Amino acid sequence: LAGVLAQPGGRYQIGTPLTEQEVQRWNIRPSILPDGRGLPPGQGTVDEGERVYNAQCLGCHGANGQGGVFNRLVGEPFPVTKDVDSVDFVIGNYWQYPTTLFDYIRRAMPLQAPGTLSDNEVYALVAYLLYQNGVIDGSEPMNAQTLPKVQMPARAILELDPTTQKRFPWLRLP
Amino acid sequence: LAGVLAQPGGRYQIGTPLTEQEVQRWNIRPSILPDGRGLPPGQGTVDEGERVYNAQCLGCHGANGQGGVFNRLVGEPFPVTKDVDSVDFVIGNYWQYPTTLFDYIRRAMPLQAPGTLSDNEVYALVAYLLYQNGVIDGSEPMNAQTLPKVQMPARAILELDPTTQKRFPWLRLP
Amino acid sequence: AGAFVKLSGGLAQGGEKFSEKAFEPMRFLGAELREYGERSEFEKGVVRYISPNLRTRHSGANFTPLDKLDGVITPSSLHFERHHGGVPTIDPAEHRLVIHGMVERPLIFTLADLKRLPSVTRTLFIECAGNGQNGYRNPPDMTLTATRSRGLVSNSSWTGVPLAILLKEAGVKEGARWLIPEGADAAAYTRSLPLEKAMEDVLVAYAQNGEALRPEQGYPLRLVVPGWEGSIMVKWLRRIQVTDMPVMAKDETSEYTDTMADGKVHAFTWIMEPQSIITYPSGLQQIQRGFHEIRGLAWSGHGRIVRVEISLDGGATWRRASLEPSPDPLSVVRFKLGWVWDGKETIIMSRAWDEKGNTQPTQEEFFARWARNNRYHYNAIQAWRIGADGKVVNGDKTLSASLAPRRLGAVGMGGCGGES
Amino acid sequence: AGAFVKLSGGLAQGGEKFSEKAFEPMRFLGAELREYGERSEFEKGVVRYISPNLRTRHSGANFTPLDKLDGVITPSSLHFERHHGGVPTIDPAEHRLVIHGMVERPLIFTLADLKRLPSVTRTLFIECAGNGQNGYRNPPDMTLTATRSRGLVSNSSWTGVPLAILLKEAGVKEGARWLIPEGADAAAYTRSLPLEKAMEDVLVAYAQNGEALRPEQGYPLRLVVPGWEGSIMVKWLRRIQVTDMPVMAKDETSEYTDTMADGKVHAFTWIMEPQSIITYPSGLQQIQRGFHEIRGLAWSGHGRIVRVEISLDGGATWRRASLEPSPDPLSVVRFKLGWVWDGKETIIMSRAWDEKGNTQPTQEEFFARWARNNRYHYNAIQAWRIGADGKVVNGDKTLSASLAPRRLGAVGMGGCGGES
Ligand code: HEC
Ligand code: HEC
Ligand SMILES: [Ca+2]
Ligand SMILES: [Ca+2]
Ligand SMILES: [Ca+2]
Ligand SMILES: [Ca+2]
Ligand SMILES: [Ca+2]
Ligand SMILES: [Ca+2]
Ligand SMILES: [Co+2]
Ligand SMILES: [Co+2]
Repeated sequence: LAGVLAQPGGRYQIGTPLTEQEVQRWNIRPSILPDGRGLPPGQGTVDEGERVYNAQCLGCHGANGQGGVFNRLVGEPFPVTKDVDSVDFVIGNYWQYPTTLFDYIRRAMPLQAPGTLSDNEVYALVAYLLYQNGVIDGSEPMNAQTLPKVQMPARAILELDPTTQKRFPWLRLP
Repeated sequence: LAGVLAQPGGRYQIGTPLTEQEVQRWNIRPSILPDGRGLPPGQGTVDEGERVYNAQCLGCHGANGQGGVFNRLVGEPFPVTKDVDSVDFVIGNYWQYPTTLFDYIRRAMPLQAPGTLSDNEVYALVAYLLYQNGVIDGSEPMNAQTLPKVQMPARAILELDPTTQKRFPWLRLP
Repeated sequence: AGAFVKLSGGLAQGGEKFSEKAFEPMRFLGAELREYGERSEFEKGVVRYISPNLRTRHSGANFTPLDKLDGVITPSSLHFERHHGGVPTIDPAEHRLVIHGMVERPLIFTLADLKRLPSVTRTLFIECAGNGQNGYRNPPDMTLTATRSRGLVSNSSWTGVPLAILLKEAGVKEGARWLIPEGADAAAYTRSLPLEKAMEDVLVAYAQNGEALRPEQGYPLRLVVPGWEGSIMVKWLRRIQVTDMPVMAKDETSEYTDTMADGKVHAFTWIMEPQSIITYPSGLQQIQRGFHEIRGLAWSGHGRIVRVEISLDGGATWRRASLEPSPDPLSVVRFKLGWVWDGKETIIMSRAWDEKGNTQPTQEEFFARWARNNRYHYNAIQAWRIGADGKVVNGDKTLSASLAPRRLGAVGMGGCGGES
Repeated sequence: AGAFVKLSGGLAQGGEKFSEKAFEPMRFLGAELREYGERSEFEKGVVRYISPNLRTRHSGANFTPLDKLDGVITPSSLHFERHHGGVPTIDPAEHRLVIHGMVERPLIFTLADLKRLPSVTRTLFIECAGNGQNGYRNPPDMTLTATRSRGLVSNSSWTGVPLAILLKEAGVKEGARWLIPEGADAAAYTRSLPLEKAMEDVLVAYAQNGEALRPEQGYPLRLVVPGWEGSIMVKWLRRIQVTDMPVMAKDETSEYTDTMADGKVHAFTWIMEPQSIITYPSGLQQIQRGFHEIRGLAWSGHGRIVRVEISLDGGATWRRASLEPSPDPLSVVRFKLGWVWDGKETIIMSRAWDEKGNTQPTQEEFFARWARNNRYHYNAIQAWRIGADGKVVNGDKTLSASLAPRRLGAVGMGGCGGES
């Protein structure tokens, strides 16, 4: 843009380099990719999840995730059809990637105190919510190995928007 | 603009006609043209003007119009040269049309109570200020006949902006 | 809602052509010079619409009052809002933007750093993917206004640094395809954005309509992604991770995905389809016989609006509206058509065409493709019915029960249409 | 004034690249949805400049803070003000516009009437004829900022009805040449405007940047006269008299007339000549070595700005800046030039060229034509000097005593330059 006047190296030399450690310090709520990259050490079970849920989530999302002041998190049926009201789009019938649950709960919940759950608590909540939705049988604890392998029923009906596909032919949904 | 859809008569038929009497009621501070059109009946003398000035104007414009909190109204020399500070541009050396004085004082002065002067008071103030500036000798009262005939010294140096003249070749200053 | 707004009323009460009150302002000195101006006290009713049905104002949306505005710039105080954890208060001296992940050198930028770099100013619409959600009600909502029909759109002049420049400074590594921008709000809102789009025209914006971004619009930094759904334009931008894979965040999977009539769910429906809305005369306004300029707004994420058509007979025939010159292909454009109302019941509609040949569907066409429980990207033609009494109401048809829902989407408790 | 503003500062105090404070906003819910937004508390210092020398704030001017804004739209709260009897408070329901004089039928319009008629939206600058008045100081004012140098200009998107339409409704009589518009303020401000210009492109505007006019800008109605001096664009418009003669009002005779070097006084200097001002880096800012985008604003009442040149060596050589696309030929345009500052003292300047071939004079060229006690239409090139310490100050030369004044114009007690 500034052609002739740019700095040595063809760059503007603006912005300060960070060490990998500084990046980690900045990245307080890391993103979890669908293949599990970003998942922390630790783990949690359905039972542990139930205790955390009842203490920290039930007030807003209702007993057993059936909905309260805010969204219900648990429900049937699958697949969603055009007759299912969108308030009944929940983890079991609509969420397509198990990693999204960990990513979202850790970054954004509980609403009024985000960032306060331990990694173990988040794993436990994910286990509990997947179990309540009938997605897992709860026999294994949730951790960086087990979580990405969970098959979400709603993945089967997810497709890329055709206009987007035309614009980005290389694009594939994970 | 709305071509085919315009109303009968080629107009939009929006806006309400006023009678000439209604126009007069609306026109509470009529404009005075340089040829005197718009001047009301009535008249005033230098002495009357001095009394009104001292009562209503002196506080802001100073004794004898020499300036105070606000603009001076009276002064020398004529013609203004590039060495005359613009704060010394006053009625005597800079105002080019006598009618402007009546128009402006009636519509805008005194600053905090515009529109409260009677027509006679405005004529008197105009007489007083022109006299103070050495433009008239004060022998005649100011009225709709005498005022437009006053020759302002600064009219001699007023010209039309050349760019404007090019844009509007028909334009002549009154 | 419910009260009709007399917009084209004529003279003062009691048949007088004017009243003594009109002279009042001339009698006294007015207000002094001020450092920062405010609008007239008589305009205080022009506000963003906040639905009384909201469960919280910490996560939700409000609507730009399209039916009370003119021209095409949205005053920043009236730009629609959408957020998931409230509007954070950010000290710009403490705020930073970090670019990391698949880059040669992770970089941290202060605001001052960003403002030294080459800048771009563009007039661009931002539209929530949930705009139009009130169109899902069947039978149609007879209290609908232009604001509630399409007010999740706003149009501003944005200034910022091209994201491409920052990525080049950091040096994107081979194999990188995606960016994951993150906000500094409570929800640490994230999305996925193809690197390719970022290299084309995405801005890291720090100014809106000449001044610093408004807090609701991401102060001090936000993404502006021209033509794409608003929810991807991450606000309070603090971090961009360069990756080889999208994150599939909550708000691009469980929200902002479209349910289709064939039972599928569409992800990444980024480009906003053509829209138009007649703002005058529109729902709950009241007009009189005689000349009116019909006015409205049109826009498309695919590119410039080249034609807007208006029907004055419920869609049987269409005529071309005139378009104000548009400052940018991806700006909202104002359309206009002169018209004399003869006092008979009339159904008016508009439809926009963009330079790629896209136009708006009818309701039936829309629901033939999208499921009736979809929440996003509704862009069907909106009709207004002018009654013989001059009152204007929603003119959309009631659809057959099998096609459209009785109560869905925004009207229920989910979604971002701003009414739940 | 006096303090230098560090605009290109790098990292946090104490050498840390970021502080824990940057994480604070993410820990708590932010502000709720609001009906009407406000700017960030951290932006409260961005205000119009009001000179401490003003004798009254009921008649005077303040300045748009050009050196703190981006893009080309002036936020309405920061549009420069100029009035002669304060800003009146007008109830729009009581306000009327009357057209009378040499017309077939005198007409009275309500606001609702005007809004039914065909509308036009244009992005146009408004500049006070007194803009630049601080350039009359000799030796140059070393505390000058871009704001105080050229901040009596603002740029908005105006919507209104073409005055030509109203005149045609009233039916102008043979022999009419002039219009005398009048304001509903205490001063009942009037001017003379040729009918010919009115028939071309003058607007009776009711909206500014999308919403109703701001009170300072004439709420609810003002004239917008594209490209002409701001003082002719009568605000709070209540009456237009059609005549065969100009009124020669106080503000087109005793004020807003130009004193020339040849001893003459020029009346009706309506068209604004080309202007440009570098806003970054500019007076009282503080920069660091390395890359900067030099930015500024340019405009001309004669038509589109086609070229802006920047000198980095005190006027010896000039290079072409790039121009942002402009929404309208008579809009302010943003210019930009990338530049690496090597830490040596540097004098930078800009000059604009319009489509008619007009450009800006040097100070010497200006004072060869205009008298040194003139108060209006100063558009000489403004220079900024960047010291080796990165501090930026007025770079104008001291002129010989015979050419330019020591203390004149706005600096004295008369005129509308906003400093007296
Ligand atoms: C104070 C209220 C509140 C509490 C407590 C709360 N949530 Fe939420 N939750 C919300 C709101 C509001 C949303 C919608 C957020 C948005 O998208 O704007 C939400 C959304 C969610 C969602 C996404 C639902 C969907 O399908 O869109 C999940 C999952 C969730 N919460 C899990 C939890 C968990 C787990 C906890 C406890 C650790 C929790 N929430 C505590 C209010 C709360
Ligand atoms: C409260 C203060 C105040 C009072 C009282 C006052 N004036 Fe003024 N006058 C002003 C101000 C301020 C201006 C400048 C107005 C402007 O153009 O903004 C002014 C301007 C003028 C001017 C124009 C001067 C020029 O050359 O620009 C004249 C003539 C004038 N006044 C006459 C009068 C007369 C006659 C009276 C009494 C009937 C009067 N004034 C009372 C404050 C006052
Ligand atoms: Ca599409
Ligand atoms: Ca000229
Ligand atoms: Ca949901
Ligand atoms: Ca939601
Ligand atoms: Ca004067
Ligand atoms: Ca003055
Ligand atoms: Co949305
Ligand atoms: Co001026």
